[in-house]
Amino acid sequence: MDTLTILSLTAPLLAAALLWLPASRPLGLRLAPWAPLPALFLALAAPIPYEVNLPWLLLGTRLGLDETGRVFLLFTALIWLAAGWFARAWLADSQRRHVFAGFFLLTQAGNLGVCLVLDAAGFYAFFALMSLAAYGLIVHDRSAAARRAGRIYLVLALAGEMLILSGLLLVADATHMPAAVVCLILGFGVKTGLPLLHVSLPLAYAATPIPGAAVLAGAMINAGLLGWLRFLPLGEATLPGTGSALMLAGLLAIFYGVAVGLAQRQPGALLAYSSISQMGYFSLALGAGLLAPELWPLLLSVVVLYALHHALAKAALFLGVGVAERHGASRRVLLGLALPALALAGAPFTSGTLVKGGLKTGLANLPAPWADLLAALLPLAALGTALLMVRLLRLVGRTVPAQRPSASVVGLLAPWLVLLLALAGLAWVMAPQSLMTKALSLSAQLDAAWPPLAAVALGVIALRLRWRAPLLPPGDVLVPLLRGLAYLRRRAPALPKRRIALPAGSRAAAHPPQLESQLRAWGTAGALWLALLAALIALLTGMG
Amino acid sequence: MSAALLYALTGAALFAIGLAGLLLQPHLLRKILAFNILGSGVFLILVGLGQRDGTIDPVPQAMVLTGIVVAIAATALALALARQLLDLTGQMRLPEDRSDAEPVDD
Amino acid sequence: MTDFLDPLPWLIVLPLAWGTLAFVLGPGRGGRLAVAAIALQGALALQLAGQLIDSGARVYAVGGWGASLGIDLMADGLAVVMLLLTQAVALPLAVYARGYFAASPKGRELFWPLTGFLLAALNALFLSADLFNIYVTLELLGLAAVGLVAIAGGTQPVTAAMRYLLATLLGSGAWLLGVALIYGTYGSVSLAVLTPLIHSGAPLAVPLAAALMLAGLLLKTALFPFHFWLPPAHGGAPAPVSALLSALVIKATFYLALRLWLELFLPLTTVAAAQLLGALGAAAILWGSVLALMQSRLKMLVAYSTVAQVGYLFLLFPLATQVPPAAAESALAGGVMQAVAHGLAKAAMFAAAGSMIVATGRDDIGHLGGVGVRLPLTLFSFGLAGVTLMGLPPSGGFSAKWLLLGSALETGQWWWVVVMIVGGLLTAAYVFKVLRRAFLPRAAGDRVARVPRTLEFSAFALALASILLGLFGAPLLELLAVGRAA
Amino acid sequence: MSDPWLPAMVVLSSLLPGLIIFFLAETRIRLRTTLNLTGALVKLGFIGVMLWGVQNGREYVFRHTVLPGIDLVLHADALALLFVTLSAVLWLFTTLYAIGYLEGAPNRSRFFGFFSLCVTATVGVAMAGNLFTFFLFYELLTLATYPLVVHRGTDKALRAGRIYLAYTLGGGALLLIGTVWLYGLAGQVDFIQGGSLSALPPEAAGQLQLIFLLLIAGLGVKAALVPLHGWLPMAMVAPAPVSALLHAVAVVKAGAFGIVRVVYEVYGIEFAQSLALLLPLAIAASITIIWGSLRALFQDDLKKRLAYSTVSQVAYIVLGVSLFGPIGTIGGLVHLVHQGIMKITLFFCAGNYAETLGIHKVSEMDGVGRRMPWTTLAFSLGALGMIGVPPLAGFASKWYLGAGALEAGMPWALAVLAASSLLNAAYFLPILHRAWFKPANDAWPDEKIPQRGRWETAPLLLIPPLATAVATLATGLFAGAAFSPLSWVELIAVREYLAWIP
Amino acid sequence: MTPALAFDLLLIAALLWSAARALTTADVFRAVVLFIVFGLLMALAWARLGAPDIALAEAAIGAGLTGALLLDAVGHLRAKQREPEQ
Amino acid sequence: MKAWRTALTALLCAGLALALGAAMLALPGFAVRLPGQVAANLDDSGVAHPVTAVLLNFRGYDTLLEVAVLLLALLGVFALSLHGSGHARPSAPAHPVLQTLARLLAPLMVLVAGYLLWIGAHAPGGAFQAGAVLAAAGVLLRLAGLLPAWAQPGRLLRGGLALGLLVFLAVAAAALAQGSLLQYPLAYAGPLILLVEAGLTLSIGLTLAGLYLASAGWRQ
Repeated sequence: MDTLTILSLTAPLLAAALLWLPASRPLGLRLAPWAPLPALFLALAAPIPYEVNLPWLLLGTRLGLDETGRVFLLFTALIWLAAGWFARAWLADSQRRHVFAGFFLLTQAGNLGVCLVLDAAGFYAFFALMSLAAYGLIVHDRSAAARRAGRIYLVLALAGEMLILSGLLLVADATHMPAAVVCLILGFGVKTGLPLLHVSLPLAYAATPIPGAAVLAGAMINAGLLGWLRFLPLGEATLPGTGSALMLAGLLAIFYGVAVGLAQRQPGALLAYSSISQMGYFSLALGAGLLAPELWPLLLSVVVLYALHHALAKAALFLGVGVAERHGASRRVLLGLALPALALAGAPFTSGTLVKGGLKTGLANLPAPWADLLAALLPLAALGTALLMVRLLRLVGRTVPAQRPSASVVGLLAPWLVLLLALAGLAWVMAPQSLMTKALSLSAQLDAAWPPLAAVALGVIALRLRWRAPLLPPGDVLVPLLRGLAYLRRRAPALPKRRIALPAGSRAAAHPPQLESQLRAWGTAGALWLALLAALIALLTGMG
Repeated sequence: MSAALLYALTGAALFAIGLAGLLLQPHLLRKILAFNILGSGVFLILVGLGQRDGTIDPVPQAMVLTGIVVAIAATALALALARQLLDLTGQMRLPEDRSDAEPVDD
Repeated sequence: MTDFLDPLPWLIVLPLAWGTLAFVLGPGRGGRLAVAAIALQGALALQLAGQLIDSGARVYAVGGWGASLGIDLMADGLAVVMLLLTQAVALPLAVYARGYFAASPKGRELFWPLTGFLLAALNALFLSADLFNIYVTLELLGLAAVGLVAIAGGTQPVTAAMRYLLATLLGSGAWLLGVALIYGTYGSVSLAVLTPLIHSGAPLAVPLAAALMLAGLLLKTALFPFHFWLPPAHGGAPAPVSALLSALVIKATFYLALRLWLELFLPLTTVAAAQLLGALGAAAILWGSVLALMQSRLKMLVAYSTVAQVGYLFLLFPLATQVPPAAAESALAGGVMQAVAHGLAKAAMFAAAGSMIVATGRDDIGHLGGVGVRLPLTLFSFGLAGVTLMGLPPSGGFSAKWLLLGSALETGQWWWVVVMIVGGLLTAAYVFKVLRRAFLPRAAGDRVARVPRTLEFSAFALALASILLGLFGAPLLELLAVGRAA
Repeated sequence: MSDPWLPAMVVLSSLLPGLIIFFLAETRIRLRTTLNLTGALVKLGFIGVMLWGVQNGREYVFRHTVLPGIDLVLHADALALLFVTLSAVLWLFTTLYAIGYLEGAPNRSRFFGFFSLCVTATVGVAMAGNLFTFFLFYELLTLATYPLVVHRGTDKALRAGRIYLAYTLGGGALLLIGTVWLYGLAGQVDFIQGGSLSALPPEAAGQLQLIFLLLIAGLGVKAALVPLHGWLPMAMVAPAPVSALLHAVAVVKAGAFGIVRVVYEVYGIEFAQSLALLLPLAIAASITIIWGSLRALFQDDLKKRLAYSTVSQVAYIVLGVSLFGPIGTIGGLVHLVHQGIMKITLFFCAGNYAETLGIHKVSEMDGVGRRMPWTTLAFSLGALGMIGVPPLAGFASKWYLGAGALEAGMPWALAVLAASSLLNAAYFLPILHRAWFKPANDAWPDEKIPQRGRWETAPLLLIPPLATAVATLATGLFAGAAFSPLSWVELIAVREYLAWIP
Repeated sequence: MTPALAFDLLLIAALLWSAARALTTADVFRAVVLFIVFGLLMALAWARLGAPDIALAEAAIGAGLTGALLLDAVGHLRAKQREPEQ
Repeated sequence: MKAWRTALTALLCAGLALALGAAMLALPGFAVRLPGQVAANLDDSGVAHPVTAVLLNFRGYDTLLEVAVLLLALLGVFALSLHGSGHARPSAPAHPVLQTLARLLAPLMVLVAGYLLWIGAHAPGGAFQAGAVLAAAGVLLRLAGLLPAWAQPGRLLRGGLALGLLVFLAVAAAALAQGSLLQYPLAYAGPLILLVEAGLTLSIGLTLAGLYLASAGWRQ
């Protein structure tokens, strides 16, 4: 198992290294898609829990899997596998596909590592590797939009890193717990798209090539979630204030994501807002866990499952969007897209029903006023999600087919299908029995059924009435913010250049030579000598 | 007060006169004269004070003999220098003591 | 026969003899004789030092009469340290001078006899324990030095020699007046006899004598503001002469001032007078350094550096006057170390400067470019000497500064600390002013010739010695303590 | 060979070659190179022996009395060996690099002579067994470095040299006063674990605080603590190997190392804490960290940006020292090594850009990653390490520094670290972006070494940065391994704190 | 006042006068002559102090030889001043 | 400035004279008396005249150095004459009367010098006075145009100039075997002093004359 663990982490790195040298580049490209296979195998085969100690690595690294880790590793590896496979076809005729592949593999190594690592420093290390390497994916196009997205992503990611680092250091000491929790929530929140920290997501998802976006949205976003799960004192400490705040933030994200998402035109951006919205559910759940630790054990299993569900669905959506982009939005493609869309919307018999039902149950026991509030709001949220999906399908449906469908259809479709299959089945396989029975109950199915239907209805009405959604730029609040900053920068005086200058000896002392020639005259020197003599006499005779 | 002490007092006065001359007179020849007068004053003090109790003291006398020889040696060297200076500059004064003295920068 | 081989009298007889013989041999001759004789003197000084370490300070009655009828010589630690310094500086300089005058013959005719007398005067002065005898050695020293300044001829050196002669004569005159007063008061000129007689209630003539003698010595030591004669004299003479004068001659009068202050007139010394001397020293440090920084001629720069370095010597007075004995000893050690280190370093610096001037054919800091390439060893020597002057470790100058700083801090006289530090930085400024130019490539139109190997190596030996002094200074201080009440 | 001589041999192994090299003719390239490399390898050999010995509890002390009560002491303890090893290893690489860099340049004998002297001084600083010895080598370092700074002889270089001297000699003077004062107060102050001053009577506290101020101010000049850092960015006019030496191996390190010695082995960390000296030191370090980073942001000149980065990074060491507790100590000390490795990589690379393509400014670096991938890779590793990206060396430092700050009860220092890391990213990442992601301009400013064959530049210019870049990765990645800098530092920290933990 | 004392006082007055005049008189030649006079007076003073050796030496060296040297120098000076532009 | 300087100098000089006078008038009795010691040791000195005893025996070391000073001064004068602008112009022919007088006086003066040297052991006189007379003879001859100027003394002359000092040094050093520098063996003290004085007389005479003659070298 040790070997396999190490292999899971080193396989992408080795493949990336092969890409560095021109000579071994073709081999690296060929192997690149399959780099997550060891990790996938590990996720399936590893005994739970298990641990590998590597004291010489970094600051003493512990690798291993627990139940949560296994699920995360499973879907992460799966998504990376699919995306890698997809990418091979997607970028087949790109000159810089090896560059993309390189960053792809580095990011992958980081992401897989995050799932596998158990100690704080190691987690941080892999998380940073993932975050930074992803920059290469985002700016792959080298377009202005991509660079802008990359820059904003990087700024936020780095700020997040620092918060995470601080949080990880702080969390070791109980006295700093509140500060640690805040740091961690905000730090990982950059990745999970907490409101206001979410601004980079739409830009990045829209700018990144489809396979990259798929892993960003599917796999990496959940790494932030995993960070929360690993390091927040969930189920241990009661932090009502922080918990409530996090829940509020979650609610805000859920609705805000939907609202702004509806005002998007790019599928990538829309999906990003969908992610922001979906991640709001996690915030809600974790906030609940902080508010009421006794609820956490149940919530944990739901959250893990939800993560699996959302990750696969989102990745599948992205791949689907990609397929549509390349091969036109044929009816079959739209049908394929509808599956994850429905799943996200929580339609009956999808994994969505499973996890949303579980979540509702988990949150039902919250103290007032949360229980009532959520009971009222969550259905609305489901409706919002469904609306968003309808809007997505509409946007994709209008996609003009690419001029030259060069990439092999199979190369794009096969990975997508794999993901669709996994989405359809995996959550059910992994779900605990109780959740499953509950989700399959009639009431749950009915509950789940109405929002998609209502959304479709609304969609049709909107289409008929030619409602035009207002347009909001991706990144929403970021736009005015950046304008303000640019204004300030123009206005702010440049830092004054400091000049270091020693007083030039010659200038400062222009007079010495004159005085010196005075001293040289016997008359002066003699008078001075006599004065010294007098002084000495006075001082030595004790008159002084 | 013994005669010797009287001469010693004279020596003090001569010393002061010589000193003033050495310091104030710009002309080198006069400086050399002044130095000799100053020296004579010291010699008088040496012998005068040494014999202030009236006894003849050969030790300061011998010292003064030595001193006189040293003085002529110094005088000769000084004169040689002064003459050389005269030949080189046309004046028997140090540059800083000349009426047309300019700031010396060496 | 053991008396015959006693190193002490030979240290005086030998240089007198070879100086006279060199004169007899004829103009410009006697260099080889001088080198051999100085080497012998060095051996004698070392032997004497060994005797002192073994059996303590010595008193030597010339003619067998003894004080106070006869003249006593005295060799204590301080005297022997100065003797060692003298021979240690003179030997490489003699080697240097042979090469220098071969390359630049102006003034070589009478260099050797004058040097012989100069060294005899120094050795005699350091060993003398008789005030009148010291007067004679002072005159011998002064005339020899003046003669050396003038040997190259020319307006500037002759003017400098004249000025120097007048200053030194006034100084000796004041000294002799002091001696007369002392003899008139006590009836003796022997230090050994006088020291127990002088106490704080001494008649007016004694402090008067002390003031006169000290003032005379300060004039001869070129302590600010009486440095007026020094830069032209030291800057204008041929390089080996400048080196001898800066390294040794002014040290001799400083040595005497120290002797008077710490021994003969100790009961009369006051803190105020010491502070006055220290203040003059401080002024010398600052003034000399600033002027050195402003010079455009290399040797004038080095000469002004001497003005500044003399100042450090006089900081010893306030640091050793009416303070706890340990602090005073430390200050004395520092002052003497400074004298020795400066002697070696300044000799090296003048020698190196002389080589550079010979090589470039002009005495101009602005035209030193290329020296670093052509004369690396010379430049290195200059740099090492500069290190000592700056008081940077590991050098004798540093040890000196350390000791002086230590006693300044210990006695709470922080103002001298400030002066020393500022002086060190200013020193760095002018030393690097030279080094910087010498590092530059040669300018078009300048020439940098090679110089004889002996020039380079003798300067280097001196510079190296000034550095090694810092690492191996302990025996010197051990020697210095001989004959001083613990 | 008996034990006391080993430390002396380490010093001599670069001193002697250096002195010989001075007087070699320009054209004796082979002999010079041989001497240089032999010296470096011999030194490493001696160090290896001592590393083994110290690990097994032995101590190597060379003592020579200079003046009564003042000894020259070379003492190879664990802390000394940390710095010695760093210097010796980096010296080897820098020498290799310099040989390639200066190929065909004038005055090489002088250059390598002073280069060797510089390293001699550094190992002396490292092994100094008391303040006197430390000061001695500290000043020697100043002197040996000056000719290297002005090596090019341009007006700018001379100006930089002047400023360098003014700062460092001034600092040296302060250090001297402090040292002499301390000797007067406490006698010979040997560096011993846990310090020795706590035995002084309590009335001396005021004086000791003042002395501390003097010492730190003196050392802070070389360590480039704000506001004493002005010389460092100026000095970047020196040739690249010299910059590498200044920033990574010798000068700034000597200052920082001195602060380490003063705090731990003169005052003793506990005593320093009780005199309330650590907090001001931490504040000074923090200001330096932030200010250096801020200034770096606005530099277009690559080496200047790196120089300001050094200002900031070296203060990390000081910050670590001022954190009361073993973890902070570990952070500070290990950064001494890590910063050296990373910064030397960066300067090597900057030199490569300048030498190969004539690139001196950040704005000229567009697309250089494709032209010089290996150099840029090395640069990237160095830069990312500086930011503190795991698993590179800088990460381990920052992790311990942060934890140390918390342990010392100074959580605000954590904020400083975070802010500084962000600033580091802000001035390094744009460089990486330009190098890797921007298309190249039509022509390089001054392409000196055309691309031929497999090498993007001269091999001797390429190998050292790659080696140090690998080291950057390895020291971070395998920080937990035995004999990694971190483990060695942990050994030191244990000994420092054991000295006063009853 | 004894005759001896009177002589001494007279001699002292003459010494002081000649010394002062030698240093203040405008003409260099006269100054030198006055100095020679001063030297001879000094010889007398030495005799009065019971120092015939010094008296002899002063007369021969102090007044005689020094005088000759000084006169020679004055002659040189005058010659130089007569041919200023040569 | 200048007037101020002058006034200050004069004032301080006067003050110094007054201080010196005051100090002399306030002197107590001697602590040590040397005349008695000189008298007591006169018999061992080898001469009968106390001043000569002090000069050549008790404080003979001073005299040794003093002779060196004298020679040194001449060296200095030589050094200058070497680089003098002095183009030795032929001296103007002296008055015949002066020449005759000089021819007559010179041998007489040599005789006087010999006498002074001899008498120095018992009465006032001695090497310095004798040397001075010799020198005076030289000056006289020079004035009469009977001696050439010395720009460059020849080897013989150099030997003569150095003779006194060398003899003195040799005697002083030889005395080291007796136990101390200049410690004359009791029996030979008189002859040795005479030997030294003879050498000195010659050298002092030559030197003093040289001081004049060398200077005159670049006179017309």
